[in-house]
Amino acid sequence: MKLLEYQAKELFDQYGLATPKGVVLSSGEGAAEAVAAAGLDYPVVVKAQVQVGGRGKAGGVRFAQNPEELAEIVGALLFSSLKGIQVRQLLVVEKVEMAAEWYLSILLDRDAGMPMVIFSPCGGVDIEETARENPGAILKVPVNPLVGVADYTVQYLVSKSGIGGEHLPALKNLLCGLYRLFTQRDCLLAEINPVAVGKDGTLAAVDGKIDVDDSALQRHADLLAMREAHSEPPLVTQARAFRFLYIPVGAEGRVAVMSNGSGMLMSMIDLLSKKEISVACALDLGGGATKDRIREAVRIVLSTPGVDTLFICIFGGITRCDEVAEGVRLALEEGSGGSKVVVRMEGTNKEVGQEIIGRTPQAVSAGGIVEGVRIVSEMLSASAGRRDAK
Amino acid sequence: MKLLEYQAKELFDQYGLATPKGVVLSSGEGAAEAVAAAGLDYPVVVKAQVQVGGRGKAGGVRFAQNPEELAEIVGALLFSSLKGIQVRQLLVVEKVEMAAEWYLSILLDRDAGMPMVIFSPCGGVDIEETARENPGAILKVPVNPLVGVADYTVQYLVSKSGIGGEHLPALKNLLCGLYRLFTQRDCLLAEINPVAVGKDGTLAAVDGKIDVDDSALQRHADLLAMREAHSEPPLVTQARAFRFLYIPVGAEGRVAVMSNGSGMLMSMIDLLSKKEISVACALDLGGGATKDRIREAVRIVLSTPGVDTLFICIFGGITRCDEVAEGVRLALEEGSGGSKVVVRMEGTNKEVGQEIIGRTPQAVSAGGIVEGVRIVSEMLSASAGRRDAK
Amino acid sequence: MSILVGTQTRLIVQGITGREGTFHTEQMLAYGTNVVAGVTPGKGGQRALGVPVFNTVREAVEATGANASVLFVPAQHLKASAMEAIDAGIPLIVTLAEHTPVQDMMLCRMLAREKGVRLFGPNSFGIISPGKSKVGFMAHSIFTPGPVGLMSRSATNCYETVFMLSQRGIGQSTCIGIGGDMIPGTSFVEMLPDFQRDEQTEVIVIIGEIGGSAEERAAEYIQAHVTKPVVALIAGKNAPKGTSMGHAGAIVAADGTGSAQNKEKALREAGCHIAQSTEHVVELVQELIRREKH
Amino acid sequence: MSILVGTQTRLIVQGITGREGTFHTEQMLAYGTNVVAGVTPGKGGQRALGVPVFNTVREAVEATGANASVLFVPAQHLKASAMEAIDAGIPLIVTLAEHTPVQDMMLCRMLAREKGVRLFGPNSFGIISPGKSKVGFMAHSIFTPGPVGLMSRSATNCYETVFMLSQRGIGQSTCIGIGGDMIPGTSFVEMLPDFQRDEQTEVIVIIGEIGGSAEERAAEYIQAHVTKPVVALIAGKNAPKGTSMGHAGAIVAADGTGSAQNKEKALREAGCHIAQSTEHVVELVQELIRREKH
Repeated sequence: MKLLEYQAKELFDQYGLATPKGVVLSSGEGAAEAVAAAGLDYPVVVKAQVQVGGRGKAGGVRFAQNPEELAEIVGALLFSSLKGIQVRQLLVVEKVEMAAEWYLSILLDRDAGMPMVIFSPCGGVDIEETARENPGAILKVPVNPLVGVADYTVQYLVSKSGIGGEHLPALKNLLCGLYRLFTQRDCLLAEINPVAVGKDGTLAAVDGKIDVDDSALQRHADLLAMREAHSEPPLVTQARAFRFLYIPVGAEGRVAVMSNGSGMLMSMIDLLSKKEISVACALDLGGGATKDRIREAVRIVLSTPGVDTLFICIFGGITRCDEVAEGVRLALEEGSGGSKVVVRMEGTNKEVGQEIIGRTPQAVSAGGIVEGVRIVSEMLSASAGRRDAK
Repeated sequence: MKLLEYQAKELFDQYGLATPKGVVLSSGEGAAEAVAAAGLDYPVVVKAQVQVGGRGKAGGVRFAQNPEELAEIVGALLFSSLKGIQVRQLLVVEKVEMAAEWYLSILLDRDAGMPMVIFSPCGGVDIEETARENPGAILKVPVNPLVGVADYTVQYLVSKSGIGGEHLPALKNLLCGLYRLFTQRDCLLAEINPVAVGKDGTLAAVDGKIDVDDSALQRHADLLAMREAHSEPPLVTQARAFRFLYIPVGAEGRVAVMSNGSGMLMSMIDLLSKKEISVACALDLGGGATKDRIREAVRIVLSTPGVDTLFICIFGGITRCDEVAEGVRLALEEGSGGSKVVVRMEGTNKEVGQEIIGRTPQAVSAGGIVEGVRIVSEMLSASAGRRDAK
Repeated sequence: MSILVGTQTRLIVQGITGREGTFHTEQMLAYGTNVVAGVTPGKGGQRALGVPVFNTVREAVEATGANASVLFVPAQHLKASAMEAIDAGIPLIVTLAEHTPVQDMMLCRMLAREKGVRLFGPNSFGIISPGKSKVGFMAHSIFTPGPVGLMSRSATNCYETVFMLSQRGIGQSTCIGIGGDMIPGTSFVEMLPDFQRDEQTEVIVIIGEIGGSAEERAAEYIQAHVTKPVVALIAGKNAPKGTSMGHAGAIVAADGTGSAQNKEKALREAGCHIAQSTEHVVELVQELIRREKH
Repeated sequence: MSILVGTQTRLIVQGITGREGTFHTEQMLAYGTNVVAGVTPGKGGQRALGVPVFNTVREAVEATGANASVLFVPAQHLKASAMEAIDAGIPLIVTLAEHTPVQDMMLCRMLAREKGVRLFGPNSFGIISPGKSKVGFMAHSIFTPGPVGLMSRSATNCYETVFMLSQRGIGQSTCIGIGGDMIPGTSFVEMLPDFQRDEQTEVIVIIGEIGGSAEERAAEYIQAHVTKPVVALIAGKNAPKGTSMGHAGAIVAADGTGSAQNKEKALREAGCHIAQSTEHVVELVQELIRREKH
């Protein structure tokens, strides 16, 4: 789960990392008063709280010289849409004077199987360009989680980057705090960009991104609560309630795919793409799906606008075919507006499952994934033909 | 460094492990008053604070029913000698009612390279007999120091020993405390025997032994200070002041051996033993000995009562031969009562060293360890001959 | 032969008395897997499906000489259970649970490596040597003994491939569920030496997917050490781009690592046969085995 | 060949600017060891004995491609320095310091094993492949190239043996200071496969001593896997009994493990030639090599 900027900063605060003074607005009313109450001095920066790249260039970060400008910006930005995402909160902060901008993050490096610290003395909005054009300006150091951030880790960053030994204590403090946050809060990423370096050498987190491991959210009730503030497609939220993963794929498609693993979903999309069939969405059931869960899953994907064809591929070990079939039957019985479902399944209790599908209108069994793709393709042509014929 | 019982119990207290109420006496005066002030009820147990095995059987643990008996026992026991060690402190404790006696220890297992928990529901003075005769009654479990004591560790001890699941929380608490003590205080051993199991299931450490890694003492100032209370041969103390290890070997010997490693010392003793020459003491210089340190080392071993022959074997990498020789020369010059020193050395600056030995009276160079043993043997025969001639 | 699991396997089931644990222990027993013990804290002394149940893994190992363990425990308990098995000296541990916190597995993996333990999963179907032993919950009916050694990050793509292989009369030596999570206990490259050594295995199949560089590292090893033919499939060419991992994601993947293109290139250059679908995997394997025979 | 260190070794000296570090770096350079870098925090950018000095091991590795490190650092800093070298990806680390806290080494050893790093010492003279490279502070003048692979817990007993071997014209392939501490980074048994494989090594010498069971474990491996002749010496038969480790010591050693008698018995039963003194080691080796030649 990716946190919004202001949520990331709440965590920074918890772990003793300085952030610029600021206030969160989730209503247009009384913005100037809230800013005054928080003790902010103008000029202030108004930042739309949305998880999109290039937020600044899209107009999501603006400067207000006085309360009037602030009110105007808040009115324009709050509840507007930025790159398709609704802005539900604004973060207003004081403008920070920076002698330098650094980049600092900790990423879970899947290849090394341990956290990796990334540091650059050239932080700020152009960090990705720097990564491409001057990779030497970006340092990467693995951190052994059985040891943690050691003195030599910080010494290396300071020495190799050339920022000057006087920064060592402050950088160590910042990195150790960020590392504690990273490990204690099950992060996949904890990023500060830029780290503002004040003229007196103090460091502050001016902007940040935190990505928390979804699988670990259950043990962080406070982080789980932060999801309330996020804007996400309603079907994603609906699916999550059942621990399904709903993945929007393309707005144009008529076909949804469903499976009990992301690998098969990817294969289905790859095969349908080869036949130039656009996929609208994919749903990963995870393992151990019961008929009730399957019913919900079918209902959710078929409620995707524009979708009238569902291709299910279940090769079950932990999933039982009879439960899958029963779930499909139940969902279609409850009403699905004439949508078709192609079911390919293999595994425990396969024959029972196929028998159930066989007596379910609107549902068809396929003998394999390739056959399933062929049936889907024929269905689409046939219905297109019917449409043409009308 | 092995702690005295009362010192071990001080550490148990620090780590939240219950110990019987008690008081330490280091003077015969006012024993009864001290016991009363500590709030102890009679009968009490008076325990001599010496590091010897079989202390109880040697009369080092006695029971007093009233202040008069206490005064008598204190008078007899304090400053007496128990198995050759002077008793400098007594620990007086209340007698503890025990429903059962367990054994619990954590030992640094050199073979596994990690701590090992040893537990037995049959604790008490006969634990070593149990180990021989009924090894199944003693459980050994390694603890991964990267993980610590886990729930399953305690579950195993409870389940396998059959003490009953009701003891799990208390045993877990005890073991976790002992493990924290073990790791935070750099122990080689932390042992509680017996663990007193009260009728209400509470656990208390009735007696305990702690052995702290000498190499780690520098980082535990409070433990280092505990050494003051220990009775040890004065030459061991003198040697330690220079970070030498002085090892008493046999009271009868005339020969001392000195080397820059325990391996060679053992070889020297093995070879001399073969010639039926008794060794009085051995001194391990460690590495990097300078002439000043060698001088002190020679002085210390030659002050061992009865020793008049010193065999030094230095095969130096980090030790330089010229420094060794110069140290020997200085020590002998300062007066050594006619003692002889045989020096075998090899390594850096060997020739210079041999030249110095060559012009030092009372000192002889040997070409090898075997030659050195032969020279020592001849010296002893010759001086025995001279003695006989007189 | 086959690798990892076989007739010599003496298996513990951790979580044997749970719903999934019971169902799949029954399946494993029916398949002929030698399940020697189960572990459920608090249920020691009972029997489940005729198998003795112990409170702790250590007791189970002492009593039965078990040499492998499979974990049917919820994701949130996986770390404790895996550590227990590692500490008890089990040399082969198979984890299955989905949604395991990644940092939990990260630590388990390091502890396993320190002890020289082979830890598989999580989010895996397990390991099967068809006709000998299954350790996991795979739908074993589709597997048949034969010459193909297969490992896959995806269970479903593996099943699909195996199903078609078996339909065409091509069996498998051992199939390994590497697992779909970010940090698997064991990755492709660590299993290649075993497949290369295994006499039964004639063709190696790697089913990878986008993300990470497990396939790239396998390619390096294959180039240097593997003489057997390798067929590889990378799923996810047309998958929607995930939302990026802050700037850090872009910085780390600046060289293209993780993309299907990069993986296919690396594997192709290492001499692997690149398949475009599970069906294509089967065709390539069939061709290679036919060639072998002539 | 020789093992561990040789002409391919590119060595870092941690603590190069200290008194001992400087003295022994000079010795190592004079012996022909390829010392590529030194590390002393705060002295990066300087040169010591012509060798570039870095603030951190990672910088040194990046700049020089070093593949080994030797630590001339005080015992109390050994843990941090060894961990730094492990984390920086150095595959061979040699520690020398006496009086290293045992629990520090215990942790370093586990981290090294997790990374597949070979960690030696502490309380060791280092490793030398005579005529090629020395990593440590051994008195190298007594070593000569030849067919004896030697490893020793005691530096002094090793020197004595090597001195006599060389005097009789018998050189050494590689000599390893296992180190005298309770928990060495690497023990006998872990090096036996290397000596068995090494073409230069014709006879293996193990110099052990009382305490622990490193010799017993070596004996097990020798029995199963080593075909080359092995000569073993156990020092300490007549050493004074140490004061016991509480009851725990007696419990653990109830079966005689750790005694010279037990070790000699295990090694003898594994087919080793048991020597009674360093001189006897040399006689046995001489006899074995003579036999080999005929």
